[in-house]
Amino acid sequence: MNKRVRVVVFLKPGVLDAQGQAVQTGLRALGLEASEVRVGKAFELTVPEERWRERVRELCERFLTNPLIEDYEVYEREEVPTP
Amino acid sequence: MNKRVRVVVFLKPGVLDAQGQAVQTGLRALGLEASEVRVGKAFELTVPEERWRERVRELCERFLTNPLIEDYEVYEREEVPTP
Amino acid sequence: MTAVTQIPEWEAAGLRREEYERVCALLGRRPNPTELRMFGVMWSEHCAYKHSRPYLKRLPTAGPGVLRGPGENAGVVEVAPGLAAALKVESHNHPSAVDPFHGAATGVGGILRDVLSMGARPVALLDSLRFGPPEDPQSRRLREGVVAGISHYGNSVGVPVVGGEVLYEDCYRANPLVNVACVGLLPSSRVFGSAAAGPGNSVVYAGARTGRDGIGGAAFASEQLEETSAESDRGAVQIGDPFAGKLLIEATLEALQTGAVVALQDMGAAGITCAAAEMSARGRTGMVLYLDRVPRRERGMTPAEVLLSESQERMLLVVQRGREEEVLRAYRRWGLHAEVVGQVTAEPVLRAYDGDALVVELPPSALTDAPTYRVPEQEPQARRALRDADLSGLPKPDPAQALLSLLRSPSVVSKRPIYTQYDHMVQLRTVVPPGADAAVLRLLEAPPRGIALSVDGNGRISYLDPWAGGAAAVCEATLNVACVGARPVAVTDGLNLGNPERPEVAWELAGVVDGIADACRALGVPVVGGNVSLYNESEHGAVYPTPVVACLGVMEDVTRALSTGFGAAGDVVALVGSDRVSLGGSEYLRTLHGKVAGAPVRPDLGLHRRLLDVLVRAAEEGLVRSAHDLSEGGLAVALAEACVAGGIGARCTLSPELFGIQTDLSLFGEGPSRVLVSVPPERYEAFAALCARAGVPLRLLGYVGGDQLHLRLPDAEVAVPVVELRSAWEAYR
Amino acid sequence: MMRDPRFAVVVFPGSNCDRDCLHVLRDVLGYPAEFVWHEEEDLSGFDAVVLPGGFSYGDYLRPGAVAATSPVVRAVRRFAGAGGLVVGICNGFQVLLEAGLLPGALVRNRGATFRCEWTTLRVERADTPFTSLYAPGEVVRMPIAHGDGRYHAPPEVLEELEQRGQVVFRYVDRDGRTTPEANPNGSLHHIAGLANREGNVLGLMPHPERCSEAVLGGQDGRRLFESMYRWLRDRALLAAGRTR
Ligand SMILES: Nc1ncnc2c1ncn2[C@@H]1O[C@H](COP(=O)(O)OP(=O)(O)O)[C@@H](O)[C@H]1O
Ligand SMILES: [Mg+2]
Repeated sequence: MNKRVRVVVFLKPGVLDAQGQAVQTGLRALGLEASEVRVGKAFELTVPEERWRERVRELCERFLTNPLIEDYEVYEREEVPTP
Repeated sequence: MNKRVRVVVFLKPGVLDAQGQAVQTGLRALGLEASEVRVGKAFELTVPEERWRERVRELCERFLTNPLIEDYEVYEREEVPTP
Repeated sequence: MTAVTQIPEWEAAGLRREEYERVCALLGRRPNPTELRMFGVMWSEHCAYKHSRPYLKRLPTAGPGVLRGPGENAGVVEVAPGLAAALKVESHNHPSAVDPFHGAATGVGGILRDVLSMGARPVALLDSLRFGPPEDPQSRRLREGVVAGISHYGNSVGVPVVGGEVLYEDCYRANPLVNVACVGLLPSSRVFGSAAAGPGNSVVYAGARTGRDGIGGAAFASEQLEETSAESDRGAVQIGDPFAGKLLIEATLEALQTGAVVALQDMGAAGITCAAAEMSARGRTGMVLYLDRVPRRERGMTPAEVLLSESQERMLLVVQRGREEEVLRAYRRWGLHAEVVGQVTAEPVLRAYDGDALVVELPPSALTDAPTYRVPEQEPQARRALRDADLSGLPKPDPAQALLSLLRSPSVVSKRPIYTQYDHMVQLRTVVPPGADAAVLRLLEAPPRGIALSVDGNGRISYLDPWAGGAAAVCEATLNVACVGARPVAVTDGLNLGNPERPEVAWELAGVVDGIADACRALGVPVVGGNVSLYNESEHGAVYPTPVVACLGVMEDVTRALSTGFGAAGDVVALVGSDRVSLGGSEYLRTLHGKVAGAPVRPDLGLHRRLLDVLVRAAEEGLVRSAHDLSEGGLAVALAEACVAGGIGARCTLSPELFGIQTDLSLFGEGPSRVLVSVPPERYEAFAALCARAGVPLRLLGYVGGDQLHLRLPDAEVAVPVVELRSAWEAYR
Repeated sequence: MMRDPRFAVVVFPGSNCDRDCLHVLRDVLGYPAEFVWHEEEDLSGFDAVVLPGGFSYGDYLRPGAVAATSPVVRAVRRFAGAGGLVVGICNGFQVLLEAGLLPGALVRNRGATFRCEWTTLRVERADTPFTSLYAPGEVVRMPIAHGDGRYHAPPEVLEELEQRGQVVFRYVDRDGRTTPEANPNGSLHHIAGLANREGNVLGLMPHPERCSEAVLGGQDGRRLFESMYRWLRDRALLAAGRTR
């Protein structure tokens, strides 16, 4: 079996989130109410089920995120049969 | 009270996901095992709690996403006291 | 219960009944559903120019340096011995309305590949944009998305955006205009084309894989409306991949180096269908295509989907038989897909196989020779009334305040916040960056020679008087190029209008084309290519007819490029060119009186030609220090801009003998063929003599100096500090 | 006989300043210089490596992230470890950070948009192999063109950088002051360029190759390449002297 996971990445609190600010400004201009907007990235990917948590952690720390500036969270999606 | 929500956006299936392809290539180069990689966007924002689902839908459809090519999902984070 | 009415198959494919009958007659049979869909797209206005082709015949296309005129993917003109430039403009209006970011980005990708198809390396881009007023948040959002999309693609592929224009009117609210022009360079002796020649040669597919992009955007999607309604929405937006676009440029240029490529074309609108049909029709050959060899991104695509997909970043090439491997290797080295997908045939028939099944069998010319239509042209009564409107007796605002309002008006303000989002320096050619009348690029291949580029158009003038608008676009683009000291050598035009089936739009189309044609003929500048975008309408009506013209000029020595701003205190300030001005269609009338009315000045093309000559000579001989053409906002705005650009003031007098007593007209009136120059005093006599010999009027206005713009008028005096002018002009919204 | 120092200009598929760098090195300055393809693993025979600007592999994840995993960057790491000169310009700087050859990260510009314009910089260190032909504290003009050029590092890293004098270029105004307006992207400590501890690896966001010829509006970038050349020659001369 394989595992489908989702990873959500945001800048760490101390790093200026320029895109979040830009989106906030854009929303305001349209008269839409929202505050403390942050913009991040999301990934969905399939990994072998065996030791999947560990595998995903490695993916995230070696490649998908830059641990110096980003935090991430991992969500399970579902199990998928290996083709 | 205000509501903190997270929105995760991915391209609809079939729409060219250049980022997903690039990430997949990068993972391969590192010898990391992952397949069917998709890259999307994530937002976190605070909206007034009243009718918050509706508000977030409007934000998403008018600004945060292009419904023609993107699908989104909304997650509740928590309630935050209005300052 | 009402009966469900069946949509006829031709209508579902986007054809009229007569067109369907014509297809049947051409084939001697009914087309099968796949073939019908191919006709539906190939005979669309976008691909077939059904309403515009008859008019476009009027444009002068030949000239001394022209190596390729219209008809190929881009025009080609010689710019130095042995060196040629390919140029072309393309619109991406509807895609940008649906998704401003991706719509504009794919517009950039498409025009780059048109230029690449000639064998040229793209070296510059220009963008001509129209939006609703920036006070409207939706319009501003469209603008931001479009600019971000152009920036995303252009910056990433490494082709500098060196110029453009942005203008705002209500009519563009729901239907923005996004025209992008591209210039590429290539050896004159190695101009490629798209004619599929040499039966037995291979047809090679190269680039990104094929997905369902762009399918269903056109009317034919209704064939399977039930299952595919979500799909058809998706088809309206295509997503570009600038990285793949960059690879495609490099790999294609490398493939062309092998000498094994016979012809090439990008797969844009109507995808493989259009490329295969046009290439074989041009070569008077046929092609056989094996669709299962086409690299795909999605499973389960039907032959029709493969044939009609508008996936981006793909090229079709004809390669000498036996040398395929050399070409495939170039693409694969750059990480792209490349496959032999068919052969050129002597028999002029386009055949496509899906496995063993023959799914398409059509003469290519049937696909490319769509019928053309002439709609009776009719000027609307209301338009004439608008043009004849009496503009005397308007209230006269304080001239200093009026000037500041004009500088702040979105169409006049500095576009720096836009062009700094574009990499305009990459490739190390940009000698005069955006911000001047035209950009200047050096030709590293032929120093110290350079080319100058500008794109211009004025929808308001075209709305009031289509002929004047077409001619004015040519005049402004050529004049901008001459203002930096370059000789205009070719233009490419983009025509953006409403629904051509309406007599009023037909009248506009005829007028703007005639205006462009007459101006180009009179100036001796050929039109080497162009683009037509029709049906720019929303429920709020049509856009103003908006011809835009991109002009390419050549200068002998880039170090002699003139600046826009005043340079040195004590220099003489003068106005050279036409004296004729009008408030008709002016920015002043729009901004201060909320009106679009009156009769714009029709250019005196003979005078314009002499003026271009004077400017080029003056630059070559080093007679003038700066030159800036008068456009939106007239003389007052041009003076203010020259002060701001130079960071220095000026003192001028508009004498009643020369300028009359109607100060709103003399300050803010607009008209073609007018240039503000500053001239070192010791050269003024020589410059005046040059103008006199050429029969070009020259009016002395005053002197450069001080820290304010000081204007003495018959009935008033205006004095505005340059810092105040600057802060108004930088009030970008 | 001593040979001229040789420059390698790395070509990632999405590099777009590679040709510009080669033009300056070879056509303007007359140095031996060659392209090196991103799949190359061997940099022997070269004395200096230039990682040029552009979008190395599309940069869809984070600028430079994919490039940092490429064969040529593995080679660059070895090359730098052996004391070779490496300069990363714009995207090249991003690659060096992602590859861990320099500390910190480059994030989205303050303002969130791409910016292409001239900036003024102060040369903080004129005693590096890349800057010996500048005067210490000299204010120079160089263009930038990037969307992700805001330098970020945790406070302790910043402090260490400052203490060790690793900041080589800082965004300043014409008078050499670090005003907020003079900082085009919001970089912490106004950092525009940075060296490693050993001083043989430099990353900078501004483009020296875009200001190496007067006709392009300025020549302040030229001395960066000339400094490298001179430093390499001097080193070679010394080595030759020693072996004689
Ligand atoms: N969308 C744009 N993209 C790039 N450059 C632009 C854009 N709009 C305006 N510019 C630049 O700003 C300057 C002023 O433009 P504009 O006011 O249209 O000049 P003009 O009236 O002389 O044609 C020109 O150098 C032009 O190239
Ligand atoms: Mg101008």
